[in-house]
Amino acid sequence: MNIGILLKEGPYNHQASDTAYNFAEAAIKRGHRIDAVFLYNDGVLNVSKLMDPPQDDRNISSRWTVFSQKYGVKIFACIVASKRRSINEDVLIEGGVITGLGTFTDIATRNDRLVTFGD
Amino acid sequence: MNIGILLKEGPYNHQASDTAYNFAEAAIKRGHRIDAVFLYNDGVLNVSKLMDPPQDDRNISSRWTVFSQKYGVKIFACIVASKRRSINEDVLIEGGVITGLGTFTDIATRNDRLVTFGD
Amino acid sequence: MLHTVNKSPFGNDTLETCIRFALPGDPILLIEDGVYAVQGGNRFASMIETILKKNPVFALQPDLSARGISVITNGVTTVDYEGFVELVEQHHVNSWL
Amino acid sequence: MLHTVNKSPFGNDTLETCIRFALPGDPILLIEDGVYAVQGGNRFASMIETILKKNPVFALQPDLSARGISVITNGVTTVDYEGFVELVEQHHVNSWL
Amino acid sequence: MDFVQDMNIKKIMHVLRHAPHGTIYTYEGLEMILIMATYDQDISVVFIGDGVYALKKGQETSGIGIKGFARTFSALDGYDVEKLYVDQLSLEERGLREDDLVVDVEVLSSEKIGALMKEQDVIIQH
Amino acid sequence: MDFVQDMNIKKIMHVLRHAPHGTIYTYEGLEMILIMATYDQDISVVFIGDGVYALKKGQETSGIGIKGFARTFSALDGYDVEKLYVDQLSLEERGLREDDLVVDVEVLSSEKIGALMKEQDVIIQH
Repeated sequence: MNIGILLKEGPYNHQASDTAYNFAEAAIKRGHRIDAVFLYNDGVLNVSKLMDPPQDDRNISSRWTVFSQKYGVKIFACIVASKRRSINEDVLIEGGVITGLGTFTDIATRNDRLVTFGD
Repeated sequence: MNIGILLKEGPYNHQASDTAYNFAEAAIKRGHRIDAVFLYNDGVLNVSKLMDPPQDDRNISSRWTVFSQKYGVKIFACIVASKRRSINEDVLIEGGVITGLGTFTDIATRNDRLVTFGD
Repeated sequence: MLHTVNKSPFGNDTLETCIRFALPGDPILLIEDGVYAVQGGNRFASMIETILKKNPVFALQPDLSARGISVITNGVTTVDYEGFVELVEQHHVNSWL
Repeated sequence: MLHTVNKSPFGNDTLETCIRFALPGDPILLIEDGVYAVQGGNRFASMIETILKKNPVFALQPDLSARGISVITNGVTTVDYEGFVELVEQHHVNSWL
Repeated sequence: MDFVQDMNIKKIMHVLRHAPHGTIYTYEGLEMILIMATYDQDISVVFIGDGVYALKKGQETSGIGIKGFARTFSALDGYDVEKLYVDQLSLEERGLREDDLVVDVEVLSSEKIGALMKEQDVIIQH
Repeated sequence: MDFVQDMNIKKIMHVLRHAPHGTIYTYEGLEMILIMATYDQDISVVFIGDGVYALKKGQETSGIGIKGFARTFSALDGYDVEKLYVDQLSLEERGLREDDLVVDVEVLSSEKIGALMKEQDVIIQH
């Protein structure tokens, strides 16, 4: 099955990013294809490479990069939401793509499922 | 009267930053001194100079810079909260200072009032 | 002590919680989405009337205007940001988030 | 249709709202702070029992464990992330935020 | 992988449940709806809970320094987004009538809205 | 302006009202309390609403990939933060007893907590 993910909150402040990640890993383990992760609202904050949490904690943006490389999944961030929230190409992680809502429309329509995580 | 402000949410996603700003302007107009604005939780996202909202909208981080310069008020961001959320010296606005929670303890204790804005 | 509440009372119990801890006479200031509590004619009108017996209730006019609320529950006082500052001059602040 | 709810029922009406729109037979999956709704012995036990008459209720085990909830309301099924995925295989998803 | 061609027409429902201004969810939800509307999808928009307040007439936001957007809902019609549904109970609890809203909507019971949800390919809650 | 010297001893109350893990507020609240405790202030911590869940025994967070912190509340004692108050109604509504909590607390009525709030110089809600 092809599954798209919509993530609407930033890292650390809400659990949404962690749940999305754990769900995506489990879906892939069950043989599904995660087609794309799309970030909206504060969700775009997930793809900043400047993230530098305490060493004993998870690094959420690095984790998305590894996820992206391991499974060939792009992490898309809405461009308008990104510009509001100080995310641009200079701070973008590997695997991150800043794009328009047309991309999201395509993700929402071509997948068998869309699962949303947020606050 | 000396008034400290604690701001706990990021720009745009919540009204907290706008209310804090409007309150601070009004307090100064009434002859009070805003001693400091301290940013915690997602509040640290207020001081990124990469912010680039649509032209017909307010630019929240530029507004804090102008506020800081006009009234000689520093906008302090908690360093641990900042590192989690990809805020560092490279992206910091003028008037912004990344600092520890000791600074906040001092702000909270030396002021006549502490007013908190958040979600 | 001044209590501020910034959440809509629909779907969130912040105002109720605040009221449970506020002492008689403490002013309650509704800001941001909190101002929906004093929209005249909605489900919370009678709750506000009960609160008013013990506590003065204020609502931030710029937030009311932004939300198109022109009729408010009787007995509630509207203030602008300057009035918010005046309340802060008179009281320590407990911001219920 | 699978409905997910991620808010604690204390202080937030997302679960109640979800239930109002869910059709009979639709599974409800509680995740994140939403799992507090099925903590055995709390104020929501009877509400969950009522929901169970119309809708199967699931709760995400990793979220229950993270919150130290070992006793859950009778009739609720626990699932891990794999079980979450299975539910998504069977249903379109309506994520109540 | 081409992101624009090959798009199927799907039934997509947007659910707006947040009051305007206090948070950005309803505003950015509206931005998403306006873009999606240009892609010929079968879009409906449902207002539930405090989401109905987004449609309240007379919003004047200059005092809080935030751009108002209530009028933008009127633009949806021009994008062929005509299925605007309002939850009846949510409207009643807030003491509002259809007259109080900036656009024409269809007021529906929760049962009817629940049945519409069941028909959707995709539901996006904002 | 010196930020460390000249600090007065003030009565500062931290109010924790959020469940753990779903949001970071209680965790970052605890981080703030631990730092403040090193500055010889008169600190109290009050658990209200879902905040009491932060004290629940038996939290095992490895399955969600987030660091647990319930045990850190026990460290407060070592920093001379001994005034931990729990709202009685919040505890009861959740079917919890003092036994279920990771640290010793004083369970108080809302009236008592309200009276304590009135005495504070500063209240920080997390």
